[in-house]
Amino acid sequence: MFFAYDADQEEFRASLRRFLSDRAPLEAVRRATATDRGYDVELWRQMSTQLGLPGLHLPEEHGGSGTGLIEPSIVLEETGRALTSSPYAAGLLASLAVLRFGSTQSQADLLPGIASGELVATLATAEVGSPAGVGGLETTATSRGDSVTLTGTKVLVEHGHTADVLVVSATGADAGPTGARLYVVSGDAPGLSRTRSQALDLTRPVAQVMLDATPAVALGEPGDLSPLVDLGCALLSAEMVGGTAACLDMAVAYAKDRYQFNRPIGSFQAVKHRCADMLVALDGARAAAQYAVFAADRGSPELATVAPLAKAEASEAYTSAAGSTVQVLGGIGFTWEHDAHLYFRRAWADAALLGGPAAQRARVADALGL
Amino acid sequence: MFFAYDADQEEFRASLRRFLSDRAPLEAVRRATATDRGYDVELWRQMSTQLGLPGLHLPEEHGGSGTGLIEPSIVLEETGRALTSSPYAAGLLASLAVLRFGSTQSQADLLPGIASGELVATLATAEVGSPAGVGGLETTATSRGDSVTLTGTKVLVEHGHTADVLVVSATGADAGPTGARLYVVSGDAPGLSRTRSQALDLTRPVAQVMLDATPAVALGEPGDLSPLVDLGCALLSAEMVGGTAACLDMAVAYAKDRYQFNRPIGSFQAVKHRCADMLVALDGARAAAQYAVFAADRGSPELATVAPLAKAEASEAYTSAAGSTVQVLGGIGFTWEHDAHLYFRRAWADAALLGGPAAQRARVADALGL
Amino acid sequence: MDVDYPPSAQEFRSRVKAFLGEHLPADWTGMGGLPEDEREAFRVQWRRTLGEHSMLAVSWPEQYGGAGLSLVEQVVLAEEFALAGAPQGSENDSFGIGMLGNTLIHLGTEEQKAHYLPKILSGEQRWCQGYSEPEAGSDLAGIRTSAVLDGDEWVINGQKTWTSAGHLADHIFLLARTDADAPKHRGITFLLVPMEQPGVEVRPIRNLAGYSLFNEVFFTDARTARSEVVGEVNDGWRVAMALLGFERGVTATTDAIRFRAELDRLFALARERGLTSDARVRDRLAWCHSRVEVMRFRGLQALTRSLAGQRPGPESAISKIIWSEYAQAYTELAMEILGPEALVPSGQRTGGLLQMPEAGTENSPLSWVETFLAARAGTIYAGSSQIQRNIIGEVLLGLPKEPRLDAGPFRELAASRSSQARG
Amino acid sequence: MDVDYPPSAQEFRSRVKAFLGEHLPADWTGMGGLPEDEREAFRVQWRRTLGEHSMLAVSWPEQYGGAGLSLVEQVVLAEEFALAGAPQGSENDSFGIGMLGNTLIHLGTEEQKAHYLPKILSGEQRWCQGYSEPEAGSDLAGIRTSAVLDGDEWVINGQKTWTSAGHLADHIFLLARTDADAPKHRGITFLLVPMEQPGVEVRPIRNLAGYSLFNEVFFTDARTARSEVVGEVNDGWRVAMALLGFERGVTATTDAIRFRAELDRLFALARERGLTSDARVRDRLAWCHSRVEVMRFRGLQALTRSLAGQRPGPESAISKIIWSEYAQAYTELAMEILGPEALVPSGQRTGGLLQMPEAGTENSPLSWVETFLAARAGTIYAGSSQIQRNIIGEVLLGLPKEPRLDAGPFRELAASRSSQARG
Repeated sequence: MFFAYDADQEEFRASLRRFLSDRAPLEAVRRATATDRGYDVELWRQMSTQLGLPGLHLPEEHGGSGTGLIEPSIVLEETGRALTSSPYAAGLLASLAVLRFGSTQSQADLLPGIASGELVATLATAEVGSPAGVGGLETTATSRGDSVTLTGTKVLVEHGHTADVLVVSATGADAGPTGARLYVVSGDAPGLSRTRSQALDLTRPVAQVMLDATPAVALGEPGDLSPLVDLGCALLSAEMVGGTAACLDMAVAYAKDRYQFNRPIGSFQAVKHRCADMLVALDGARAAAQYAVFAADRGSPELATVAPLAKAEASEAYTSAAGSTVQVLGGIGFTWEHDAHLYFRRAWADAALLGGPAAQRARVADALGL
Repeated sequence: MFFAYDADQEEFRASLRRFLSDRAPLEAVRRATATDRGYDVELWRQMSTQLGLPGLHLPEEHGGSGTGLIEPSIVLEETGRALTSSPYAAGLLASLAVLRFGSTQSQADLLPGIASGELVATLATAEVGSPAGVGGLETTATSRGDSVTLTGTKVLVEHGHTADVLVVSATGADAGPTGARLYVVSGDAPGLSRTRSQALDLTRPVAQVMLDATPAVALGEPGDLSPLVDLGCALLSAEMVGGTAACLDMAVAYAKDRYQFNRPIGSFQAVKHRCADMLVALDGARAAAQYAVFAADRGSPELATVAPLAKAEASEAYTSAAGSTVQVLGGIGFTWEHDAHLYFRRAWADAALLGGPAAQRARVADALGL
Repeated sequence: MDVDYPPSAQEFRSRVKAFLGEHLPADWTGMGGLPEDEREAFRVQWRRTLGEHSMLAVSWPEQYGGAGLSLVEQVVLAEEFALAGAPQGSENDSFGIGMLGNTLIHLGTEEQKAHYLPKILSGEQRWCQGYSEPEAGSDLAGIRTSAVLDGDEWVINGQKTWTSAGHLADHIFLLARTDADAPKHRGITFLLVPMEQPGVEVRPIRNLAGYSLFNEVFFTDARTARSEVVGEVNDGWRVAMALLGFERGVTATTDAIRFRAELDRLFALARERGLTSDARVRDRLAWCHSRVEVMRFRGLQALTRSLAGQRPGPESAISKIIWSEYAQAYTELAMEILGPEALVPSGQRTGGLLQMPEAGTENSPLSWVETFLAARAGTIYAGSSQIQRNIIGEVLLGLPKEPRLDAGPFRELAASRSSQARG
Repeated sequence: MDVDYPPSAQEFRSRVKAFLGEHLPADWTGMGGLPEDEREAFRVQWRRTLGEHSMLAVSWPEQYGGAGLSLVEQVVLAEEFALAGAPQGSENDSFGIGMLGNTLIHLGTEEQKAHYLPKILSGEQRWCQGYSEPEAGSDLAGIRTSAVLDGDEWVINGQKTWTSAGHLADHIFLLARTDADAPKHRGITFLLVPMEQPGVEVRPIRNLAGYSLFNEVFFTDARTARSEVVGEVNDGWRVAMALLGFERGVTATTDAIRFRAELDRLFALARERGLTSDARVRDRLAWCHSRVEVMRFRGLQALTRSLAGQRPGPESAISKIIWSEYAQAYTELAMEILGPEALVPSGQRTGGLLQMPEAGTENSPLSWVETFLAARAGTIYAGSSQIQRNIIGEVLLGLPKEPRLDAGPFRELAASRSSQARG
């Protein structure tokens, strides 16, 4: 293997893009996110059963396809491009936590359901004072005999108001040397209250989840949770690359079609070069995100520098492209009806998730020993 | 008075600009700076006797014209525009130090000669570890009875290799609470060795000045020297604004004249908008520099925030404009023969003098109590 | 340094301060400090107070019911109102009093002045502006809305867009094409049109933050009297350009005041989040301060020029670039300071921002997110940044124009565009 | 992650490493580590060594005396040479071997191949390139240097500029206008011209750092044989474009290697100055690291595409923008780190930089100042950033071109330009 997607992966990407553009165009996304649940259950059923997406990366023994992480990154790039609202990303990250930290028992309990799409899982780690949610936590686990309860508040939990199962980080006496450990909480557990949040990003439902002595089960042994953040950054970068590409497509199409002064506006260098800058940034971010995902897929130690780097590059490419797209579109890009602002909101939301570009570069500098 | 130059000042500016463009075009500047002395003595004589520049701001009792600081800032803007090599700025700053910190005796000793242009004075404050040269000094003054000697090394001393008199900052037992005090050293004092430096900026001669138990006279009482830095920043900003304007003029003239693809390159938005950005930055920097000079002229306490702010704005406008000018000019702008690089060098040199834009903004933040 | 305003202006300033102290509510912090459901009532009441104290049409001569203030007095008044966060009138007044009123005073007939000025001042008529069209944005002279004489009436067909306060207005001044055989700038007429007639329909446009502050206005055989032309028929482009100049200069110094208030809010936000010691944030905050100071200095320069009798000109393109790009930069910094807080932002909805929040608005994450979203419009409306850079390059620097493809009769341009679009 | 090169390539890499270890001097740090007066002698000796070990014309087939290396082997060799800071030949070899040699192999006649390739390889002929002219920079197809047939010879008149290594060359391949009545791209011919004749004069151009690395070349009735045309007469534009593609792909991964070495130097500088704990500097250093990593990742992607048989195309415009703008950014950061030290920079003069210092160069302030000055050229030469963005916009994104004013016969364009210039 060298540094490219193989033909099967490219074909998978193309068919997924067709599927999403047929089945979940942006007007459908708007309708789905406006429901209480925030996604289209029938679409999710098709993504699960027809396309087998949630189980792609899961071991075959648990009902998955055993692909590794590259195919999921393609799913994220395409759902990022289409702004698809579905619990795919939430389940992917939760299942990666289960794969990495879960006991054999919890893997057997959770993964088949996730793989089939029947069990909607999500990662509930972020807190107001801890964006990455793997250190400095206030949510606390208390053991009494064999039973564990959690108390605390989690924010920005993707699909947290509807998920069947939540993988929650918490501190406490049993959290081990890093001060954080993962627990599994059922969506119908007592003491669990969850509310969908009014979010900047309109197309990704997130919830606040409050746990009040809520029963939980330790996912496995304690361990350093920071690799989860790196995985999250790498995969989020892929999603952002998809969104950046969608912005550029939108701006370019408009610049070809829109005439002012009896010329298509894309023939003016002010517009043309702005689009060119979007492609330059996209191309770099895409290379970085792809490399980060490949590194994650191989479990390479490079991930610790490459994931934050990719997240910073993708964040700056996406926020800049989304802003440029609004600018190229002019007035129409400033309306609610046009889809540009959905990307603009997603770009800024994604950039802040798990820490913004400056925070990511600080992690890079740390990892380089600067 | 409101916030503008008056008609006399505008006329003064215009006549000075004519004088410099007739008498000291850039080919003459190149010739002058290539001499050992680094400036045209005859030009300096004319600037002194014919135009009376060095004494403009000095009190009439010392042979000056008592104009305040606005006229000197106009001189700097115009000499910055023309890259005139002369000891004007050096003498201006030295004389401001004498005016502010000097005893009646030292003022009477030094100012008439500076006003007439016969005494070339300069400020020798900067050291390798202390760019502003008013604190953290290594140059030390030692008193023995009535006599004082200085030992240390000063750098970036404008016209330091030829100046008749140097105003030197030093620390020592008599330096007072701020740890720095000004002394006057004669150009022919024993233990003084000075060498013109090979500098990035080709059109402003600077020297390294080494003092080895060199006799000196205290300029006056000890005091906080930092207002000198603010004055320097305000006046340097005016000079940089002049250079920025010269860059823009050069780029615009070329963009009108140079044809590619059967069109003047200035008709392409890529070039036109780059020139527009230069003007936007210039216009802001000019307003800031002008305000800083007006504040300095009035002795306003605003100077402490406005001077570093103006220095930062002017530095970024100038370095950016000089870079853009090289870019607009293309290959020709990258040659030794074209004057663009003289401005490019000056821009980066000025930006670093007394601390770069980030250092200036740090001073602004301090002054704002952030 | 305190830049010196003339003593008479400073004396006037004291009077304005006294007026505001007397008439604003005791706990006044700005419109943003009022509960949302009290704002409209306050506006109505406040406009009445202003009218009673000759502080409404401050730029109009007294003979037309204005305050007859000198330029510097207008500026001082605007500054003090901005500092106090007090509105200078209703949302329609900037169009009725500021734009149309001054245009009529300079270019209107005596009949037009006598008829319209009192109605504008009393609030009986509420005006809006009909310039932009879907196909005429940056290329404003490409408007297609037509006006054809039918006896003693103009018959108007077409569509205007981005009409702010259009839903609150009952009259519109607009540009219509009256000679399609002329080159594009030469066949346009400036018309006054009543909106309460069957041929005029107003539809709100919802902006990206979810608020309806702008409108589309559709004309279907709408009518206005033949005499409702300002300036000459087919000379409307010149009238529209002249209009742009009438209010400029007065607001030269208020931008900096309003951005200063915003920056104080941002400093407070950064302090609350403990980020002022972060060297990156600190550097960016000092940079923001520098930009606002540059606006202040440039404002003082512009005002000085205006007081010396110079008309404001194309250098306003520089101001537009500076403030609109700064507005994006400082709100992006706010987003960085908020970090994940911006994703689920707490606080009250602002009710919709044209540019920045009203004075007195709470310093909440949601107020910042809405300011951040609103800031995207500044580089688009009233001449996009691209257009401003063209003006700076061509008018201020004298750089050559691009090859033009839009000379010749407008009718042919419109036809060629249609065939290109098909092709 | 170690991206996997094919095992055969890794085996070849070991051989190259072994070769370099064996033949480079024991204390080798790069050309920059040699005393200046020893560099030329080393270059000559090293080129001979390369020739003896078939490591010179690595891209040529063996039948022409080349090494016949596969693409991946060429890449591995270039990478190892870059890592070691060892040159791959003389300054003229990039023109003779890389550009002209490959062009002849693909497009030359059998006679041309038989005549020129051995002489290029042996070093008997040293080539340079004659493309740009004073009036034809970004608009390369606007060249005015003419070639007119006189019996069996072309007679050449005109001026070329920015000819690098021209003072070291004895032959030049150039573009000349051979049909002024054709549109500008269609009347150009690619000619091979000996320089040691009375009609050719080479004058050095001194760059802004004071070094002469480029030349002007003047042609006054210079002559070359009728047969010295590569490709067809009047088809030289296509030949020139084809030439651009022959060496691309091989250097896809070496840019990142060289910028990495520079960045290591910058990290060391920042550490020496105690600035790595300054949050602003730290952020910028991490940003630089990200840019260099992006170059590495993109290089691996480009190489992967090349190995899959895809020809490098217009996406190289993206690479050009990235590295040339990065080169300015990281050297500006170096200036910030140096602060006042940059004003009177200590250290040895480099001898002149085309882009960045040779490996082994001392980490001195002067080396940084000279790198900083040199970095201004990257966004100008070989297609300015403006031209690259046009390519990206028009070719990669399919955006429409600007209205063209340069169609029609070249003769008329040249005449119209002259009358405009007078007007």
